[in-house]
Amino acid sequence: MLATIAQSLLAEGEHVVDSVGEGGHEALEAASWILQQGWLMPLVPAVSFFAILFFGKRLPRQGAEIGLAAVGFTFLWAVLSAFEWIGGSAVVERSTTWFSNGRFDIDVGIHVDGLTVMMFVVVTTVSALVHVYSLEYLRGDQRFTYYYAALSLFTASMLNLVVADNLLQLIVGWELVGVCSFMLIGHWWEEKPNSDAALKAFLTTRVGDVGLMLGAITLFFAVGTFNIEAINQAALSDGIRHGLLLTAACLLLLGVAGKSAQFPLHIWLPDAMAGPTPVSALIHAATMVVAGVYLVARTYGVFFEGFSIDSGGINLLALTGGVTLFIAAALAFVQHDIKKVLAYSTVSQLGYMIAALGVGAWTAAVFHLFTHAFFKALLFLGAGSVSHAAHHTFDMREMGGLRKYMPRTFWTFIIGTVALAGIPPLAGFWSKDEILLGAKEGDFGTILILGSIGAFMTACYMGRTVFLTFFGEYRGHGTPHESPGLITVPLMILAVPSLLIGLINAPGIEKFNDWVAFHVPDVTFHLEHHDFDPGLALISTVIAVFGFAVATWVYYWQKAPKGLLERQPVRAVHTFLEQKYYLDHIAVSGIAAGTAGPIARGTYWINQHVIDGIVNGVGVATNRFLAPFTYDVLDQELVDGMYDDIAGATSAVGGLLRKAQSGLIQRYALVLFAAVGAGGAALAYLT
Amino acid sequence: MGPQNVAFGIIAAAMIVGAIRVVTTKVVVHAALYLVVVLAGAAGLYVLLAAEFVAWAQVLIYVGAILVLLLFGIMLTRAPLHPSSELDNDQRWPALVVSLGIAGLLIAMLADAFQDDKVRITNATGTGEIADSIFNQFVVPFEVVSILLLGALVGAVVLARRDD
Amino acid sequence: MTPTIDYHAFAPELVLTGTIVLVLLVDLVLEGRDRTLVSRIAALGTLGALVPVLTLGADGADRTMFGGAYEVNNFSLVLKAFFLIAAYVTILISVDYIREGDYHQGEYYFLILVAVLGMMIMTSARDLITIFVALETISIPTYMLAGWRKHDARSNEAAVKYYIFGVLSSAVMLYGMSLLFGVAQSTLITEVASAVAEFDDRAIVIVGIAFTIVGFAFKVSAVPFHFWAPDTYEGAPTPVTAFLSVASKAGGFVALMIVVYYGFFAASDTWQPLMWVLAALSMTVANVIAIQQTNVVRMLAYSSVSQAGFMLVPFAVAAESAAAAESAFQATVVYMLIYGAMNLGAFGVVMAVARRTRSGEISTFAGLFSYAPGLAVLMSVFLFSLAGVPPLAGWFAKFVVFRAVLDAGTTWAVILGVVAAVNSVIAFFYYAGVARQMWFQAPAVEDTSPIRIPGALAAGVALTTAVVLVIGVYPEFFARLGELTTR
Amino acid sequence: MEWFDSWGLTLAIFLPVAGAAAILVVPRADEATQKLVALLFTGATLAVSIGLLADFDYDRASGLQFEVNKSWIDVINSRYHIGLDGISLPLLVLSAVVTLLCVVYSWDHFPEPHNPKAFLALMLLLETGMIGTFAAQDLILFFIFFEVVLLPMYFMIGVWGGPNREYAAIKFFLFTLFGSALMLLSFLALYFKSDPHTFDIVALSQPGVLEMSKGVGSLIFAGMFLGFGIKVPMFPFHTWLPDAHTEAPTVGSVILAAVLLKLGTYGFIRVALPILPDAAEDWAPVIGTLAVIGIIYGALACLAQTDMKRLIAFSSVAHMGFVMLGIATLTDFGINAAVMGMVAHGLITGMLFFLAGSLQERYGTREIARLGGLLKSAPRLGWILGFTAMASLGLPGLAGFWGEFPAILSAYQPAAALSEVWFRVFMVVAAIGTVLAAGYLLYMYQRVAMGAVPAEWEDAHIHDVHTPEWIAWTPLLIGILVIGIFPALIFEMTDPAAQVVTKVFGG
Amino acid sequence: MYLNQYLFLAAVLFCIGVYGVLSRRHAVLVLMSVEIMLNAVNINLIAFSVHIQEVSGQVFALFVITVAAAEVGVGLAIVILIYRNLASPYLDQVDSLKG
Repeated sequence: MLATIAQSLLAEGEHVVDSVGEGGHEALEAASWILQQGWLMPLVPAVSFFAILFFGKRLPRQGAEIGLAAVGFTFLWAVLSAFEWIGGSAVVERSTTWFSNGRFDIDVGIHVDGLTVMMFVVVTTVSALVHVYSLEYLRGDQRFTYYYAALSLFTASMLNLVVADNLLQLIVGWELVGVCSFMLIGHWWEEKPNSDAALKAFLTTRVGDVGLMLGAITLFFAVGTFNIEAINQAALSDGIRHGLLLTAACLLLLGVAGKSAQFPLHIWLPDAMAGPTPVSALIHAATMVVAGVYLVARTYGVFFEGFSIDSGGINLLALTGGVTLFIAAALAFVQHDIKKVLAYSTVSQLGYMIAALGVGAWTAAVFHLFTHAFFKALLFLGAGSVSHAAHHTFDMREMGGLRKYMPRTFWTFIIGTVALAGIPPLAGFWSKDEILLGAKEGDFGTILILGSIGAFMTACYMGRTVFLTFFGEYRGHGTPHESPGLITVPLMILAVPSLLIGLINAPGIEKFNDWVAFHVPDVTFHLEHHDFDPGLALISTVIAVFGFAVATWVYYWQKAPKGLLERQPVRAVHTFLEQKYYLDHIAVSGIAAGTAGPIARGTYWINQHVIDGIVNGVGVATNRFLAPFTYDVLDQELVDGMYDDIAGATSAVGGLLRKAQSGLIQRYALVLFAAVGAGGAALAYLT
Repeated sequence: MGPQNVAFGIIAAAMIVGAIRVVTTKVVVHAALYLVVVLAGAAGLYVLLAAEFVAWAQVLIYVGAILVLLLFGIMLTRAPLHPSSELDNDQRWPALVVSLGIAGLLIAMLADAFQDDKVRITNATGTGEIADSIFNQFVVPFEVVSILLLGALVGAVVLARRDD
Repeated sequence: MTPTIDYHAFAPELVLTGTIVLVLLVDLVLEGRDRTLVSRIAALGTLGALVPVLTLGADGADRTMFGGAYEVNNFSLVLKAFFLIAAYVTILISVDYIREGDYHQGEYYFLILVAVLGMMIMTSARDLITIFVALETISIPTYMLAGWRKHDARSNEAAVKYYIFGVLSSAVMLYGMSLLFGVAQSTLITEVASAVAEFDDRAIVIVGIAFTIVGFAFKVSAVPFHFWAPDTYEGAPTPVTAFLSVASKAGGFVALMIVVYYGFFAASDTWQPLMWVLAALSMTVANVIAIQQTNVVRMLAYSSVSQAGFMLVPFAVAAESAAAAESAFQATVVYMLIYGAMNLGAFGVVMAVARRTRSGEISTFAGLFSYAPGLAVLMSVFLFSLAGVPPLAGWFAKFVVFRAVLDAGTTWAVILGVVAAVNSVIAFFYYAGVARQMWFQAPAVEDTSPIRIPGALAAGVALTTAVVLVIGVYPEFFARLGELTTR
Repeated sequence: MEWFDSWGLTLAIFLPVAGAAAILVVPRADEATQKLVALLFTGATLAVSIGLLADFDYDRASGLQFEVNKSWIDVINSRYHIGLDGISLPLLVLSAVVTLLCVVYSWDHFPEPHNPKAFLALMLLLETGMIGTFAAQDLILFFIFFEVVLLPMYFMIGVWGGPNREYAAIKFFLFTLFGSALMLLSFLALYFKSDPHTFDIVALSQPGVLEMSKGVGSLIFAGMFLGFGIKVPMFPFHTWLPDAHTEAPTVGSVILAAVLLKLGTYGFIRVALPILPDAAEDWAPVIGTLAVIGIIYGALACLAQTDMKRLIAFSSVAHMGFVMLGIATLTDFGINAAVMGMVAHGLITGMLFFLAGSLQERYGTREIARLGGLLKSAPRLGWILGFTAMASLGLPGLAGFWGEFPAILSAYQPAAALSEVWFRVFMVVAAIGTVLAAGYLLYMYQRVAMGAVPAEWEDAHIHDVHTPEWIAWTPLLIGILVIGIFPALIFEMTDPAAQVVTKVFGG
Repeated sequence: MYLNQYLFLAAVLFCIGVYGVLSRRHAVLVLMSVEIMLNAVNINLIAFSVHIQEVSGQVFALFVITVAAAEVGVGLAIVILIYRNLASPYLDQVDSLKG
């Protein structure tokens, strides 16, 4: 399929984005019919969701067929859209009034341009493969039907998110994917950790959503509409005060950090691995978590102007990305759970994307998003395959040597690893290289350095993962076996783009730039595109290879008992020192292991205890202290108590006054005459 | 100081002493006798004021009827004929304070209002005049009072008689 | 000068007097036999007296007699009708109680009718002597009625307390009236009115007014002249209590309205603060004590003190403007009409329930809803109406009071309004206390078969229920009557 | 349909009370007939309401339709003036729907001590009060209907409620009564300050009818603020609500949450703002402050709850905070959000109380700590609870979002006379409240629905959703979803009317 | 003669009556005290009546006397009832109703 796209692109030559019509509707002539029906993309899986929910259980495959059909349709439509787009369709802007509220008409609509089409392809491809993969992976699951329903709902929501032409509609999709994530992370909710993880994911992202909501509101009032294109136009043509723009950008960034697991809101993503693995591949690697990146890319005008990206140096966006990519990479080192390695890796890669956007490398970020989706999905599904084989464990200490038992999984996993590590000519290389290039050209030294270190670490921890999983002796129970076709075929399909897709932006071809570009009509704004820099490419390749080599030395050649190195890097150094033959390499690896280990550990400790601790602490404090305080002390004692006290006091006064009703007639008379005398005197002589 | 004033002084003194004895005596029957002094004194005052009809009415109704009733009451409740210290309750002092207070209020107010106004007694109020007034202007209350008296009579009989 | 007597104007009183005599005679004739006939005659008499009231109302002209000492106008007609109907309902709810207790039926109705005659006269009295006589005609028969259960020490106690308090109050009132007579040089209310406006020395006018008002404050049981009311209400026979709390109290209010609006109006600096204090004290003190009560009649007694406070509120704000005076006047009238219906109804139900429980304790109402749902609903209707919860008539009573308050619109008026508002909430607490027993608790009596209610009692309760419900939804009728009284 | 135009609304108001009367005639033992009569009359009322909905001219949603203006209490110039505009119509339909569903839900599980006759009669009486309040265009009429709901609810809580029902019932009543007493004083003050004296809401809303100083206006507003604020309930007058909800029988809670609380907020929109715009501007910051305090406070209190119903009750405090925030902005946007919030809260919280009631019925407890594994024992019930919880936490695509988000949105730019800074602070606080909302709802959901089935219930048979429940719940669930997807269904009605309300604030 | 001679006397008598009412336990003594108060009122009425030459004051006094007679009759009947049931004429023993 991608090959066909490649063919068409070679035939078409240069692609030019048509200018966008003003109101959307007028522009329809130039836009392709297929693209104009972009609204079908979220709608079909949405219908499928309800169909599965209500009729799924009665069908022979318990509703999976409906999901497959729907996602198959969207996939085909995405491919057709890609053809049409590459074939030169204009941007599609269609909208209709959703509702009128106050002075404003709130629209619902679609905006289909290169970015949208790219997201279509990413989402539907991964989703389709996950649908297929899950047939086997979740076979016999007690909530099989609900699982497929949730997948459909997720696909619908995600496609709605990417097709939305306005922020409000985007928020709808954004929240819905969050719910799907919640449902799917907690799919096996019988275990409390799973539901805890689901809650954590939802609540953490929800914290970010506050930012998104407030940011959207700020932009809404600044521009008078939720329409993203209008917002970009206003942002780029000085239509919004810079202060306001900065505020909005920071607020949106909060949302982005929540969804795309950026430091310090990244903590939910590793826990989210509690969900079924295909879900992790789809939601927590390829699609949902990139929603934040997508949002930044989509509303880039706001961020570009808000953070003054063109002025270089450093900015909050780039810094967030840089810090995240580094920290997450370090964290990936010390995981035993293969999915957690991949999860941290995802966080790290998302950091790359955000950093790329922060340095103005829009295309690089989007391109990385694109390539990453394929190879990371591949890796997750591979991990799932491994676990499927190795008695449902994800602990790498119980794996090893699987290369022999499951070759197809092994080879596809290797492709994913290499692609992630950024070794040419696989997909990851091209996109990561562009990011580093962008950082260099944009004069963001910090990001360049962090990115390079990250590249080293990426290669290194992925090497570790591969060696621990596939090499050495099998350390688990039973006899592993290769997964069936429903699992391996999707792996193999994903391996293809992981291998090749990067080439579409390779020097000499460079089509991705044309297909997917940040373009705002009626605004003179141009993001510089940097030409391929062979020197930088070479350096980054070397770094990656070096990282891989270190991993090889540490994890492949060493004969230390399993897991020892993880616990005692110093003894590992000692072990290696005995191997004089590899002295120099060992020295290097020792330093690497010796520094990376403590650093990683330290970071992890900080992560678990400080950041996670703060987040959990806020939760716990709210739950254990603030909430009971509010309820027990403020509400029950103070507020409610006050009312009860008033009632009590009234009653007590009544009791006292009641004593005056003594039953003694002459006491009554005394009061009568006293009142007469006092009253008469008061009236006569005081008034 | 005319004879009228002398008469007033004597009557007033008798009345006040009588009234004080009524409210302080330790023998119930004595109280009734002192009350006669007060009531008769009042009749005397009416005569002084040339309101003869009222004076007669006072003597007839009060001394003749009400006092008799009260004496019946004393007898029927078997009031002791010897001094008893149980006739007063425990709120004499507050009662004194309240009554003195009211007295002070009233006297201050009256002194203010009428200062040295004199009573001009031109001629005795004739019975006819009173009858005219009653049967012209006050015929309604008169009729009603008659029914009221009937009611009081019937009711008092029902209450006071033994049913068994 | 021979007085010309307008017999049409006196027709209601004449019919009533005739009935009084007839009752006495029939009672004598029926010696030793069943005397329920007497109650029929008394009831018919009150209805018969209503006829000339209606014809007079249709005629519409004000009739003033005896040099202004006696006046038949819309105000007096509306209230005459009210007293007659209240008496009728009282007789209805009395019939079986009095018969079953063998409480000297003939004399009982006779005294009730005499008291009603006093009330009728009161509505037309425009002269201190007539007012005094009318007031005593209301009081003296009721002193005796309070003690009508002769062998019950509590009933005796009720009578003696009521009596002594009544006599003392009338003594104070008389002293005040004597001063006013000295100032006005006449017993006519109109003369008093001009005198209090013009007389130079204020102190005597003030004391005269204050002392006079005390007499009526006793009658309406306003705090601090209310002490007799709870004890008397609790001890007296229940139908008498109903009569005292409605008709007799209304008689006091009528007198108060006459002296205040026709007589003392110009001296508002005297009576307005007095009324303010009386109103505020009555509402508040009675309410907070009522919360503590365990006996339903006693609770209703305090409630009626508190209700009297509400009726006094309009007085306290009446003199701010002509419009406010009109609102205030109407408010008291309308409140009285509605209060009469709901209070009589409440006592009617209490009596019906007591036929089973033989007790006035609130706790004996427990679970009433489960075995006598009709009575429970009716009792709730009356109680919540007393609390002023729409759409039961009580809301409109409260409403007109608030209207008077805001029509005056002064700060003091608004403060009193807020006091009244707060009190209406407190009041709910004890009304709901009874409702709580009836609805939320398990039955306290062992016999939970449905309660059979005698026809007359049922008729009385039905009549009052109808008023409470209809006026609650369509208050226009009473509002119009109220409006009529100021024309 | 000329006949329907003039009689339809009156019919909707009084059909239920006629039904109540009809039930009273039915012998006590004949429960089937009683239920049938109740169903018939609530059904007829709903049919009339839907007729109103269909006959409503949406192009003139800003003005009153189905208007009736007949003489009532002439002496005080109060008239039987009823009518519907875009703000009252959805609330009226909501009331009719919820009551019918409550009748259906009660079909074969009346709470102890049973007695369907009284229960249904009270429910119908409630309906008249609710519908009447939404239709009334005269202050006195409004007051009457506003109060009519008190007694039935008092008895519902007191007779059919939980162990602490007496306290809860009287507390509910005293609070509301206190508020409404002061409210009545305010209404009267308006009457006397207007020229000519009138209680007509429409007339009073015209500029120049009321002549008074700012201070007096503010004082009058204060009275109404108490009356409506207690009903809403706003912090710090909310303490009656958790008790009332906790003790009330299920349908009592449902009606209380779904409709009764709206009477207060509706009062603000219908009465307080249009009649006293100047005072509203003075009070708006206070209302806004209390609203956001309510949002946070309610949410925190929720987190501390161990009782499911109490939790939902406190969530009402938080949710009504959003509604009040919308109102406090004095903008058309805010009013729209408020009405939407009312409808959404009515559907969602009503649904939550249904669920809590059903759980209690099945488990005999509402202790969250004792529950668990609902998704396992009764999966459909569990999913419905999840759906409703999601709706309640303001998930886009479901009704709750459209009450919450626009309310936050509207606080960004309040009416011209209000402080932007303050309201932006409110906005941020309210937005934080949405996180807390997600927190307590999901925390509750996790403990109730997820996890393994506790040992206590392992052998217990937990019946999944049964037929009356399906019938009663489906319309609510569909409503939540449909309004979530097509918010225009509500906004279309409310928007023109909201613009009328806020015109004076320069909206 | 000064008008105030009479009025002062009446005031003093009235207050003596008040004192008696408040301090005497015996019911009949209380009734007597009340009579003193009523007499004080009557003195007022007559004095004013003569002073301003308006006969209605005297009529008023006559009514007061008549009504007082009725009151005393009723009062004694009640006192006898009390005495019959409680065997005591003392008012402070009549206190079973209170609170």
